[in-house]
Amino acid sequence: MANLVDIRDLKVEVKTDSGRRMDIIRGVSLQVAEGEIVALIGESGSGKTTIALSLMGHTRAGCRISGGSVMLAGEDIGAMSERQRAKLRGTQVSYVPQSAAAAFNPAHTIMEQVIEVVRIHGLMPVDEAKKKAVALFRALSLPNPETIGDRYPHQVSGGQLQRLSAAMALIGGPKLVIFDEPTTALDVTTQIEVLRAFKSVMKSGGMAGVYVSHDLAVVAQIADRIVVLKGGEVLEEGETESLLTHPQHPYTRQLLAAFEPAAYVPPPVVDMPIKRPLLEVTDVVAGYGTPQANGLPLMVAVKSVRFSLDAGRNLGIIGESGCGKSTLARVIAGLLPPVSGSIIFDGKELAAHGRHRLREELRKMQIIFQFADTALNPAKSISDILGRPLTFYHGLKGAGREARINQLLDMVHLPQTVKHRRPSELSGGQKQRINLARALAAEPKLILCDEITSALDTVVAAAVVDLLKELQRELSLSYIFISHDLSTVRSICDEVMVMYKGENVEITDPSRLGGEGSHPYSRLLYASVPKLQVGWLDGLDADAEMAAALAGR
Amino acid sequence: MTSRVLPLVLGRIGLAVVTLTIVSFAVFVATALLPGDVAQILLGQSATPEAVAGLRTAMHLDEPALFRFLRWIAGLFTGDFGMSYANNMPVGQLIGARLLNSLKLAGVTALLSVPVALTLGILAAIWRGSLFDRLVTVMTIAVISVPEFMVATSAVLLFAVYLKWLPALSLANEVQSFGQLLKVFAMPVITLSFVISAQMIRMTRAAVVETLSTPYVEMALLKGASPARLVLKHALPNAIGPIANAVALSLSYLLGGVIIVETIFNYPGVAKLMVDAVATRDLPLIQSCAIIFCAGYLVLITIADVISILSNPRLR
Amino acid sequence: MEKLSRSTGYRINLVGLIAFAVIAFWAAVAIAAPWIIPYPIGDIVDFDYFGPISGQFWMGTDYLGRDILSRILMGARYTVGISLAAVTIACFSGVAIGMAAAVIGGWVDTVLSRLFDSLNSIPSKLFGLVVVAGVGSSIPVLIVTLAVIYTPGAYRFARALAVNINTMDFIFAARIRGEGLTYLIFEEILPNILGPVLADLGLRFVFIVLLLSGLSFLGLGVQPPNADWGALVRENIGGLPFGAPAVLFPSLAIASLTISVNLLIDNLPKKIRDRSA
Amino acid sequence: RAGQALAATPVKGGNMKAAGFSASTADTLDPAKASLSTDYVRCCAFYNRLTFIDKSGVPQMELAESIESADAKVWTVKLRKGVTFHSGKTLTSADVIYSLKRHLDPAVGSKVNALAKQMTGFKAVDDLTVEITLANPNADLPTILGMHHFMILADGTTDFTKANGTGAFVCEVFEPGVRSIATRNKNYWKGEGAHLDSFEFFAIADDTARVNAVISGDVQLGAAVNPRATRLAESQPNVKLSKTTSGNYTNLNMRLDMSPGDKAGFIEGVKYLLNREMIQKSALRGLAEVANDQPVSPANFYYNAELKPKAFDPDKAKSLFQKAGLLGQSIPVVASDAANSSIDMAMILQQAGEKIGMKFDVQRVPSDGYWSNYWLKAPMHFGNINPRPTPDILFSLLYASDAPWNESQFKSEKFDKMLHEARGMLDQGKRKEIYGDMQAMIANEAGTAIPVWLSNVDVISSKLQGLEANPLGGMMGYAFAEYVWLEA
Ligand SMILES: Nc1ncnc2c1ncn2[C@@H]1O[C@H](COP(=O)(O)OP(=O)(O)OP(=O)(O)O)[C@@H](O)[C@H]1O
Ligand SMILES: Nc1ncnc2c1ncn2[C@@H]1O[C@H](COP(=O)(O)OP(=O)(O)OP(=O)(O)O)[C@@H](O)[C@H]1O
Ligand SMILES: [Mg+2]
Ligand SMILES: [Mg+2]
Ligand code: NI
Repeated sequence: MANLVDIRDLKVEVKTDSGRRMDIIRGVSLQVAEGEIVALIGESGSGKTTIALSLMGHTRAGCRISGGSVMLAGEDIGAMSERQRAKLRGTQVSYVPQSAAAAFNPAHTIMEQVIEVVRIHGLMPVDEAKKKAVALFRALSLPNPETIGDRYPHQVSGGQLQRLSAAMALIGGPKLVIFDEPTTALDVTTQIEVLRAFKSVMKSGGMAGVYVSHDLAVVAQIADRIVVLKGGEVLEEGETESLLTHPQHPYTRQLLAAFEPAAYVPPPVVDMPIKRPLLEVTDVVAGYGTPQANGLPLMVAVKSVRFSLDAGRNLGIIGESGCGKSTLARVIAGLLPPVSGSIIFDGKELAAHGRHRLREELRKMQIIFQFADTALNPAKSISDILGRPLTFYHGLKGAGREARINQLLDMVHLPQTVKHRRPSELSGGQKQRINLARALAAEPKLILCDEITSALDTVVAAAVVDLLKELQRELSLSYIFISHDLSTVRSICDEVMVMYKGENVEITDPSRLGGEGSHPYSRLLYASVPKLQVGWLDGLDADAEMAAALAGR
Repeated sequence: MTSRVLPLVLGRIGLAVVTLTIVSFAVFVATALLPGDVAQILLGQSATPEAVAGLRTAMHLDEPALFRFLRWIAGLFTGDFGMSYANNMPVGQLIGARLLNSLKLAGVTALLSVPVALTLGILAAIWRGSLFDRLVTVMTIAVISVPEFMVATSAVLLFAVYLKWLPALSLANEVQSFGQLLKVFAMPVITLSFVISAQMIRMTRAAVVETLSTPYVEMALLKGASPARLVLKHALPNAIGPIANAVALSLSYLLGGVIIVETIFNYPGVAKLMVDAVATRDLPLIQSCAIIFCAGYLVLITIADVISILSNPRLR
Repeated sequence: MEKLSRSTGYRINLVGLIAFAVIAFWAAVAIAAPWIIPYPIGDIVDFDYFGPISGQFWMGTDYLGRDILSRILMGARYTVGISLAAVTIACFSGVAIGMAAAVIGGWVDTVLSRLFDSLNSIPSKLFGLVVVAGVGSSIPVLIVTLAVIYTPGAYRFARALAVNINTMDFIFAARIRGEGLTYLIFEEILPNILGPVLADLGLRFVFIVLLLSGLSFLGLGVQPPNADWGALVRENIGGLPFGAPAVLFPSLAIASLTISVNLLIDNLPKKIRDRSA
Repeated sequence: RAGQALAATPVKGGNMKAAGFSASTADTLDPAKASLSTDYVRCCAFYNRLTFIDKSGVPQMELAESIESADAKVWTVKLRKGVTFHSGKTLTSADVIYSLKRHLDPAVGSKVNALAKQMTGFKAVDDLTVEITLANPNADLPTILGMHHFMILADGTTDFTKANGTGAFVCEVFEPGVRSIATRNKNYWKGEGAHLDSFEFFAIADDTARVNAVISGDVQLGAAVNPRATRLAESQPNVKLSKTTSGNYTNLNMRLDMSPGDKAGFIEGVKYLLNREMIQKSALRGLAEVANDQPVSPANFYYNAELKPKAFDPDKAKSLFQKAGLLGQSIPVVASDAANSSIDMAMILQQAGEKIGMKFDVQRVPSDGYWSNYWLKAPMHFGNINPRPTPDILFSLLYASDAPWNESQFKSEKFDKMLHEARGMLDQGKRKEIYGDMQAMIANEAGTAIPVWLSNVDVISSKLQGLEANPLGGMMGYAFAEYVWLEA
């Protein structure tokens, strides 16, 4: 079989303001055969997205292909004119972006954007394209496939958008599809559906794929071959089965080892004489939109949630996409005043609105936003972003402040060089860690972590989790840990709260999650967590109970 | 869609009434602050104290100013703009024809300058950084930094005095055919277009360039879209809000700001009328003109806001 | 260029540098004018009006037979000084209030917006007349008047931009840190709207330069025999038919200044952030 | 050129367009309110006066057949027979009495209220004879009645949206601040009537634009052009300039009752410091004549030619200022575009002052409201006075102790007495002597410096014929429409 993709000794460099050049990809070679799916995994910031984009002859602003060649179906993409490349894009090779939400134009309907490739290249009549799109929607198990295309991007959920962007990539019938972390934003139950849809569409179309991910278990389900990257270089490459079972490179072993994190050991209670509730949330109801006649908002996102968290302990919150996890965090943080209910923090009832809370109260409770890129001011450098809470809460200035910033960057495993960058010059996972560092800078008692490890590879995620644990030991911190990643939740939380459609279905011990006594929905969630074994996904179909549970949703 | 737009427009109309009231009161106070009143000014050099007093009584100016103002406001609700102090004609009659003239001039100018400015702005954005882009930037600034009266006078000298292609004056009431319309409007329209286009060009370019750096434009690029398609189909619809606002602000200049063009081309419009009214302290006329300018401004701004809302599905 | 960039820590480009040089030149002229003018500005030095360029009068003479070079050099004081001051005040206050309105929202926003809309629709001639009648005329009054006339525009523009930024998560992050209004608008919002705001400031500067001459004819500010450049063009416009230098040179002066200001804004030096160090 | 025009034979027909220099909503067809040349042009076209002042300043009979008096106190006006208004009504004494009496009613807002007040009795002797009684004898009544404000209206006219007069043109369109259109009056009492078929009149406020409009052929006459704007016109073959020196002047007023005018020597110093020649040559491009600080123009019969203008003498001025104790002080001078060329004059004075260590602080104020806010009020300010036909009018308006526009607050019993004495005199020689002395008194004692007589320049198309100069003002004393014609 001829190689569809042949990357030889690819180098990508960035040019800094001072005119210095720096390689972010240092001589990567990579082949993809026709119909083959190759996974790129590796550390966050290792250059996965950069390589994926180079396959289309594209680099982000500030970057440049500085060496090597990228051959696609026997043609050198790097040597082509922009016009020639445009001809290939969408027809020969297409792209499913890392952030689907940002990749849709808010001003056009989804259908318009899905069939745009067809229009641009004049592949088929528009009516036919629409029919094909609907068929793809159906294949990707999207709800209301006939009409979903008439909606605008903001009118569908994040998980749906991710699938729609896959439809957008597939419609032109390309030979190669590049998926850049397509399931990162999805909860496990949705992830299963999407993975299945990808697999079947690609198989039936005989397409080749490059699948970028940090998640070994997902990759195991979908890829024929895995390429492991780190620091812009290929460390190891091999058939999925053999690589998972017989990893050669120490880093690969590390990645695999980090997959099954150590079970959580609660900190010794010796230095905590009395069990004192740090946070008590009572009957909180909150939502969005104008209040209705009954006093409730138009769209109620959180319905009567109640829990309490002791100092030095952690609460995990899980649930499907859109069930109100982030909303709850926003209510606690004082960003969204609840309709009713009370929040007692550190023994005092907090004002509903963050504006009315004291600076000390605000400092003691920090929130890390789910969307890492919108939570960082694009106009400021990382050192400004991290320095501000230091100055604001602790009055740090000058060298002291610099030293503390360096310390914080170390804590989240980032090099000190990122200090002078702006958020747009960081990879997805790097931004997430900056958010974490900013929260740590305040030296809080409670951190509300909304999906802080979702874009991280297992090694870094494990390190971050270790860091959180360590800090907890030292500073007797508490966390509320919102995540779709059950294994991470299990590794850090004392208790897990399962939410479903705005309601708290149960609060249990994480080890009992999915066990016999728990809520059926919790069991479904648990069962949907991918296993690190080839063929787990295909095996699911045989699992009658699971199939029934999924169909019933 | 209408569910969002209709209340918005209604709300805006309500606020517009409030704004109009503030403006007309402010204008009233401003006029009252100006030294001299209409009787004094009409008498000019012959304003002896008795003559002024006599004329004041005859014109009912001895009633309190506030009372006259309130009566004028009340009259407005019945569609009565009052009588001009300066020449005792109904204000409606004085304004009517001239407002129409102003609207004609504004309309023709808008028809010419808006498409040209948007095209230039968009092209500059597509080829940003290119020679064309720099040329457009320098030219637009150069063009607006030449005073309006100089542009107008140069145009007259060139086209009317030396080349004799066009009349030196724009006598609006002589327009009978399309050819004449072109001749009469050519120079004022060119002059005004020079003045108002710069802002539209610069803002269009800025807004389009801004949206060109968004991820969805990058995504469109990865779909194989041409540069023209990126700008027209992807960047432009998302830049319509700021562009509409810039266009509205520029066009609002065409009602009250065209005094120099009206003077040089002897075009009878409302800007000159307002200046006259201020000069004669003709309160009902000042008020009526101010209301018209303000209303025109509010209409344009509201249209711009509605357009930006309609162009953004998230706000619809 | 490279060297200059490295030593200043800013990346400088040639166009920006030239634009800056022109502005600096005019600023220097403005400061030094009284000492370098060849003739007193009010002196009628030549009975020929609209005189041509000559060894004696480098830029010819004006409608009264006064030396135009001297008048332009002196006029720089007014055009550069007053316009810069006014545009700075107008943009600073307009942009600051606009951002504040966007951040505070609610009725504060509504009231401010209505108020500025009203201010914007009061004819500037009427406004100027009231000012002269009410507070008299002086350079500070002139600056404030120009600023007030242009503040509503800057307000509207900045508010529209800030409203979009205000919905971003990083603003929420700053809010629940407990940050005050000043920090929010100047540190979080302003850097994100600075580009368009500066571009707008460039245009506004041009308008103010031109409006200045109009107001001096209302008796506001620059008093004869002094004149700003716009007024020089205006009083010598009679020389346009025969291309008198008296009308061309002030126009060129205006164009050189306004174009430079805008080019400088487009090509501002960028701070070099050492991302690889 | 004027000679050529006279020699040519008038051509009938044609439509003429003329541009004045200012129009506003205050434009009026009411002669009592007329204040600008544009109003005068319209009034002259639509109405007639009892008398008409010819190019040598002598009143000629127009609607009146004769105006006579034995004692200069009771005057008998005999009207022309068979004159009709545009409405068809015939002219009678009732119309004349109504038209004159209006000026006494404050509600009318007449500009000549002060002059009209001397007419205390009106009597219709018969249909065509009116008897006017004056409070005091005044030999100038026929000239006064030739002023533009004393146009004759039909009895009872109160509506001035259209003009109903006896004039050579009928008003077709009148839009204040925009334009007026006049067509020839076919029943004009002067027989042939006007040469033009119609005549459209509007205003172009910008001087350059007005000149350009004539050059490009859009209009045939551009009135009162600023001397700066004439250079282009001079070089064009199809246009010519029509120049009138009519007694219009811009003067510098220093109030005698306020500082610094009350300091002896100051006023005289300013009169010496005014560089009249430079004002004439530079500010006015030679379109002016040097004047001698008094208001009677050289064209007037009563002009005192002995009285020489004060020569420019900075040293003398300096010593005078020194004497007044004002040298080195800053003295505000108010100038405005409202008073023609006053800003240029102020700057010339300022410059001369600087050389001798005198600081004149020129304040340019808006033309808007200038006459009510600054004129007559500021201690040192500029005025602008339109031509008046007789010294008596000028003196009683401007220099008598009770004069309504006593610009410098000049008060002299002797002057008042002389004025009174001369007014009733029918002997012209004696009158001239008294008026001569009075002119000298003004030049030396009043606080008004009158540096030059301004010439009025109209730019006209070379096709326009029949335009002659007239002392009442430009455009043939504003009455050109009736007399000019367009060459084919
Ligand atoms: N404009 C830029 N300037 C400097 N460095 C950059 C720029 N853009 C990206 N980088 C760096 O290039 C490296 C590769 O980035 P890339 O986005 O390809 O990583 P990734 O493997 O996709 O990571 P993630 O899993 O976090 O998305 C990162 O270290 C990033 O910081
Ligand atoms: N600003 C908003 N206006 C209206 N509805 C909103 C808004 N933000 C969120 N919602 C809706 O509220 C519901 C709960 O949203 P929330 O962000 O809390 O979900 P989540 O549990 O965090 O989901 P995910 O795992 O996808 O982040 C969703 O249905 C969402 O569509
Ligand atoms: Mg990435
Ligand atoms: Mg969420
Ligand atoms: Ni994950």
